[in-house]
Amino acid sequence: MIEEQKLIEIIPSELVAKVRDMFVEQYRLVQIGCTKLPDRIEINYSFDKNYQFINYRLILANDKVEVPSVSSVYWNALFYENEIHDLFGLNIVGIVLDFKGTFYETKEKYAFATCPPPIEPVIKTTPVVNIKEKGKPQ
Amino acid sequence: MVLKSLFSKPATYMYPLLTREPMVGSRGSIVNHVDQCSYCTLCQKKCPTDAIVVDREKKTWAIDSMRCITCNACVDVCPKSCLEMLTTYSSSKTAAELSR
Amino acid sequence: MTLAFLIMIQNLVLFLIGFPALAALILAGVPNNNFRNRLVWVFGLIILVVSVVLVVGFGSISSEMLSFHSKALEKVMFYGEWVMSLLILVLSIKHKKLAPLFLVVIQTSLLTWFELGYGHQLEAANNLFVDKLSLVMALIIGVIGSLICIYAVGYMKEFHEKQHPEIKDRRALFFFILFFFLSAMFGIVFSNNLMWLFFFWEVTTLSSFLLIGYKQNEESINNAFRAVFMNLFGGVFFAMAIIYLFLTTNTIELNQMLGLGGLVMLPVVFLSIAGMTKAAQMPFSSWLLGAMVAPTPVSALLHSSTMVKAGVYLLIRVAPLLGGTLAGLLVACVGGVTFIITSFIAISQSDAKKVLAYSTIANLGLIVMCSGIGTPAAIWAAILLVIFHAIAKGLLFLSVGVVEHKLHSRDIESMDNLIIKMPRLAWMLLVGMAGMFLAPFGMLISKWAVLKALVDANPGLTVVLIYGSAATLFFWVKWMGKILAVVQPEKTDETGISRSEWTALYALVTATIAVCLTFPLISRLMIEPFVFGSSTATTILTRGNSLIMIIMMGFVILFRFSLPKKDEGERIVETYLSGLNVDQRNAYSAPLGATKSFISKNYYLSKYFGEKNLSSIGVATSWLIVMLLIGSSLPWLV
Amino acid sequence: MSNRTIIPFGPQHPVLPEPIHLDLVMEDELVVEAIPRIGWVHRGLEKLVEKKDFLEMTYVAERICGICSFIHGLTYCHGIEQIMNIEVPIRAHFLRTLWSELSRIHSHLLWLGLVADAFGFESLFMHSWRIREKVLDIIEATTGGRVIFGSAKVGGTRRDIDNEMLKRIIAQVTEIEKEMKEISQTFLNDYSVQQRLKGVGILSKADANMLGAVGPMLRASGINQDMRKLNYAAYGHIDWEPVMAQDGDCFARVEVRVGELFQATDMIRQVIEKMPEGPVDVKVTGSPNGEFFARTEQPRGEVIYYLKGNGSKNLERMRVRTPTFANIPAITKILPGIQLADVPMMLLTIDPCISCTER
Amino acid sequence: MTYLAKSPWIIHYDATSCNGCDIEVLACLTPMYDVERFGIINTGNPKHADIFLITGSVNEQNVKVVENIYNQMPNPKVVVAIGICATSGGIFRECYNVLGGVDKVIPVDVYVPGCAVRPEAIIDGVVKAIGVLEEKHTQMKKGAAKS
Amino acid sequence: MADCYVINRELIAMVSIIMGLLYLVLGPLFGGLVTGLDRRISARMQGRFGPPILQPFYDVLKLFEKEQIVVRRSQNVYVYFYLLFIVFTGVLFFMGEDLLLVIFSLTLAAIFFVLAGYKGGSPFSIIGAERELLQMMAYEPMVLMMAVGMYMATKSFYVGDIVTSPAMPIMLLPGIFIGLTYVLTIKLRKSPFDLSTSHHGHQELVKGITTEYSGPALALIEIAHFYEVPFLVGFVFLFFGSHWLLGLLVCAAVYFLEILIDNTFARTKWQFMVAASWVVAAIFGFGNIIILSLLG
Repeated sequence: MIEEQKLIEIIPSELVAKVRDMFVEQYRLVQIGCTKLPDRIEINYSFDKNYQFINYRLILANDKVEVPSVSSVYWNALFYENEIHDLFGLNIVGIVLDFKGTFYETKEKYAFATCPPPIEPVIKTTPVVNIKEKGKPQ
Repeated sequence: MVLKSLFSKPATYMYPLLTREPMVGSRGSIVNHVDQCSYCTLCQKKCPTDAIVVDREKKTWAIDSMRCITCNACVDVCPKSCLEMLTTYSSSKTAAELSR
Repeated sequence: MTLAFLIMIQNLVLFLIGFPALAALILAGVPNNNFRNRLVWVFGLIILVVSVVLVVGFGSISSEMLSFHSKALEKVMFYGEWVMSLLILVLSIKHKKLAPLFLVVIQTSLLTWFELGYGHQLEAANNLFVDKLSLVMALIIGVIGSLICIYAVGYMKEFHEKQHPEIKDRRALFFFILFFFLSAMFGIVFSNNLMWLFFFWEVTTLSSFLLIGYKQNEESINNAFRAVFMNLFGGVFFAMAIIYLFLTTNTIELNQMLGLGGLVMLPVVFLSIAGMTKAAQMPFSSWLLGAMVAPTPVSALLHSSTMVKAGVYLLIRVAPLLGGTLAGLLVACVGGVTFIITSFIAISQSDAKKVLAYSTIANLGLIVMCSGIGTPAAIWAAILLVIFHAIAKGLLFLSVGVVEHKLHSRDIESMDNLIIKMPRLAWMLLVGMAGMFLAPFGMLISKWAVLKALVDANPGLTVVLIYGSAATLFFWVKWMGKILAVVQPEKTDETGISRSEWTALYALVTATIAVCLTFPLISRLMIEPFVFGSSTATTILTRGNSLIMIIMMGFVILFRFSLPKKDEGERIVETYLSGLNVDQRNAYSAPLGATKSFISKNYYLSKYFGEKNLSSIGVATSWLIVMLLIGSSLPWLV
Repeated sequence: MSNRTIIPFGPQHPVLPEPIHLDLVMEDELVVEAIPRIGWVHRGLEKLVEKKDFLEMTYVAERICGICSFIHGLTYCHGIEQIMNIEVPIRAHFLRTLWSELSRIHSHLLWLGLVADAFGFESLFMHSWRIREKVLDIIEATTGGRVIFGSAKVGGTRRDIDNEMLKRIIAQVTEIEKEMKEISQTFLNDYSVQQRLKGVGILSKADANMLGAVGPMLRASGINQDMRKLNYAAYGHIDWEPVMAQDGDCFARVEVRVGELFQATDMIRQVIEKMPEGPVDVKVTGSPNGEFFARTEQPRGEVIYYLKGNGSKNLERMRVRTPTFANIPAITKILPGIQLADVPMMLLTIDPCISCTER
Repeated sequence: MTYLAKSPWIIHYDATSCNGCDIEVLACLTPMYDVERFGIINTGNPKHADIFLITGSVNEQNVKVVENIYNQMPNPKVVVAIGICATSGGIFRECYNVLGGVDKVIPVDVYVPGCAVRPEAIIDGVVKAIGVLEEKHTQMKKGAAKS
Repeated sequence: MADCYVINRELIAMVSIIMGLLYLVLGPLFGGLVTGLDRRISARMQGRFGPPILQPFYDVLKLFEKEQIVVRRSQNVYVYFYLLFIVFTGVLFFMGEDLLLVIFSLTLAAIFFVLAGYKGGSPFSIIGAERELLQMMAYEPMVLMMAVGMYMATKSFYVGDIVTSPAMPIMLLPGIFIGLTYVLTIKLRKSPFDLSTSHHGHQELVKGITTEYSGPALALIEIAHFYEVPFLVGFVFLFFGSHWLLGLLVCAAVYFLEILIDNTFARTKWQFMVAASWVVAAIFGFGNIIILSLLG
């Protein structure tokens, strides 16, 4: 029952060509998603055609690497790319409509640029209790 | 359809003149039957919104109704089964009532 | 009527015709701008006073024939016509315009043949006459005309010195033509001899031609030739009318022709066509739009308040003969088509002068329609329209002229915030617009009268008025709204408007309101006796209704003074902008991190009321009607 | 001189239940340009994986959106189950399908109401929502919540439905179906409704595919794609075919959703008839290690969860791409050229769920 | 008793909420609950509204919007925080982009808990809000009388 | 005979003044009640219970209790004059004055309302104002045709004469009656033609023209709407001349029809509205006039 999911790793220089091939083959761009890992950054370009799921994984060594935009091929990619720029602080060049960091006006810039901290129990803050409902509700 | 509605009884349930019997299993608010409670703090740990404060020493258990998202996590986890999900929802408060 | 009385009238009439011409010659001879300007003030005021004196002093007369004769004057006219034709001929050749050339040749040869062949028999018993309609027209020409001349002093100074330094300063010529034109206008309304009338008619054509081309750039020259072509077209019909009239009935007098009744249908139809060209009715309307390239006083004086009124004046004159005939119905149809089509087109225009021009054509159409109907009630309505329209439209043109100089644009869309930028001018524009269509003001009273006249005479034609008025409402109100809407704070700056301009504007504002308040009086003293032959209270607007209108007028005037001047305890908040306001009142935070101001433009609905489609429909329809009109008169030829 | 009006449309605007902004550039009322702006609902909840363990994240997933709450939870659980190779009891699969379809009905009725409101048909809005309340009653009776179900769980479901209740549901669904027929008549046959919907906002088949549209938006443009065909939950056990329309205009999108209402009632009947007995959950031990793109069909279309774990309690990455996010490019492309009056309706025909979109 | 109590008009804004509470607010207007019985109208325009129903945990971008709407409402006005997110930030309290609770931005008069809030609870909340509204009206009148 | 005539005239004058005064007092009460009934019936049609019948009055009274906020200080003056002219129109109508005058006065009032929209200066109120103008453009022809038709049927433009005429104008003016009922939907701001400002909140223009008006000013707008109802219904009544019982019945029926239409149609776009009302006016209104003029 588990669907088959193809995963292909690629490097930045082949990205646009690969994506263009998918476009020519009339694949639908399902999503572009980014993952920050301690040692690298992955960007997933997912495509679908007749329930065939193909994922290209672009691997970046760090967030300084320039990523070419695929929005000139898939117009809708611009939304994903702007999002990635705003959350991960990646340098994506050539987005057809570049929001220049105003896609999400977050309190914290590039919130996802930091990698998850080493696993440890989450310290919970002490809640401020306004109403004390002891036992039963009033 | 419109005319039919005009001449038939409206679908309105006349709350607050009438109150509907809450559905069985409806998630309304959490109550702790404190007498059975062992103050194990498991519910405090499991609460995703930190709404529950348990003090082992002082033997107090409190829930902030303005934080509880009625997810039922505490009820599920309670080893003593003293937590109960009531079907009645917790009431709203004015700012004055809250600060009191 | 005593003889002395008659002589006095005759002298005043001759003064009004002669004095402006004399003034024109003097002005042309003064090289100094300042001195000339002062003279314009003086001459303008003289004309104004004399015309008022004539009307106030002799308003009680019903109709007087003036058997003024002057061989010398007739010679002047004969040669004058030749000179004018020659001038047009030369200019046409110079600018390689074949069509006007062709027409001027036809017209001149026709007339020369006629005058040379029958010249000795062309004796009119009464060359001039005065009646209530002439007096009303004279008052319009005298008051509005002189005010516009005074306005032109300040306007043309600004025009040449600040706005258009590239255009050659030919103000001496400008004022010469302007005053000469006034002379001709007086001539038109007082002439009984059709030859004289025709001469003055041609003078106005020439004046208009020269003034449209005043800027002497390609556009204005082209438009000038288009105007002269169409007016000459009318002129040819005018000439044919006179010739036919003389050949068949041996008369060249207006009053005699009118007395002949239905026997002279062909000249009446031809005169109507001439009137329609001058009044820029639909197949011939394009020249008036082109005329808007001229400086604003020209647009105001020639192309809205007076010269085009000469066209409808002629139609009103022949209206009793048109009434109830097929030809009359067709004339009414031309007016109707013009009214409705141009009202629609005005919706799609954002150039203020073009809107005014279209509205002018539309209202002239309404007058033409009334003349075509020709019942007393309709004629009454037509004269009311002439009066109210002349004043309000003059005011509007003059205000727009000043606004254009201050804003460097006459696009309606650039008039945002005008109410705080130039409050006095904005109020003048508002009064003018209200005067054009709003309830207690003049034009609405007239339209009301038109509607009532139509219902009785020909209910079918009401449909034109009804739909056209709806469109009228739309384009005026949206313009009013534009002026009133305040989207951002701005400074008031109303400096740099000359005294002459303010004088004319204030006078016209006063006049607009005054005629509305006194119209029952005007109607009873001047129009009803002319139309109905006696001063009986009309059934159209009863006294009660007039009273109500005046009450409404009071409310509206009250409005101007009820605007709060100081804080009355309201809290001022920002405009609702979907919660996106940033600090200034009209700014919001837009996508891409920008801060933008919202922009509100009016609707133009150009897809539906576009100029191109509608005017071609209008021109085609009206050509068809004009053809039918000519055809309908042909049986008389046989 | 151009007569272009520029107005800010949203975020606070009565026709928009949720904050989204469109910078509309118009000539008269014709939209010539529309630039979207979002970000008012961005909370950054994907980042919560660092603070909450993978089981707690179910609560977060369910609260990504209050309308498709259950399917969010389901998709999340589905993804985790795939990574951890958990065999979910078959009854749980059937229950998940049942709740999915109930939430589809409630969502579509809600949407039909809103779109009716957007084209100014207030009574239709009222009637749609009146019927929706009956669906909510079923949902509340079975899950304890009206909109946040809270019944998804890694390894199964948190609640079971007893068979007597299931029978009652069938009866209730039949009744609801009857009432839905009435309103769907109005949606599909009323002259004034058709006038507003037909030919407005046409999205061609090619555009729909290349702009990455999903769900009813895609199906209304004549592309047969429905993630339920991936046979997650119990969709492999029942007979159904995706609802399609060809025209790609607003009317087609209404048609598809109305069709799906009846498809859903049909599915509910099948599910209840075929519902096997057995437990509804399994115990989950260990932590997820691996990655998976979980795809399911929400009322609004395909949702995709990318989950990546490294063997600890907390996931390394959770990424949610919701159907509305995928549909925004399409709507941006078709907005220019329509009338201002159609803007709210157009926006609604993608059934926007901004809180999903921005997470 | 003032007429404010008989015709409280509401405006609703979704400030970073999950939709759950929003649709329940809308549901209040629909046949089942029909708050128009109490004269309540959802105006959607701050300038007409008396009661501001606000849902969601309020993110950075929303601060200005919420303030704008609040400022554009005529006095007396009441703010009702609907749902746990609006009262305390709820499950999203720890997210990097939310402020957690409406009272961080504008003064809240009534807190209505629930996730999602039940329509009955919203009606209760609005009834409470009407009480506050009348109180504020008397204060406003006093203030006006003084000055 | 002459005496009798004089008395008659005095009587008529007195009656008309009394009618005018009655309208001043009862007009808004009637309008408010009708609006309240309207809201209740609409709610029932939507399967809801609905607000109390007196709700419109509560709303207005509440608005007077609110603070006055404005964008521009001068904006409320337009509302005052809108109300003033609406009342003026109504008084003219009930005093039996000239129907055309009534229509012109109504137009003037409506224009003040439109200008109020422009003066509000927010994008939504300005678009609302433009749409209101489109609405006026749509209904104006038909309303004028009604006056023309009335004149052709009763030989008088005076409301007073029309309601006392023994003839039933509707016998001669069935087309105009249909047309008027059609445009009444626009004038009463009912769906499908509630383009410029809707009674219901959920519209793309927020609240259209009234977006920037609040508190007491909004209350005045509401009162003006109340004042509008009696004479709009009165237009319908005119078709029955002196047959007042039948007239009242038909008025009620027409108003009910309007509510029904309100609840069974989607809001149209302005293109359709203008085109449809012009075509209806041309076919039913103008057609009727032409037929009458051919017959007469």
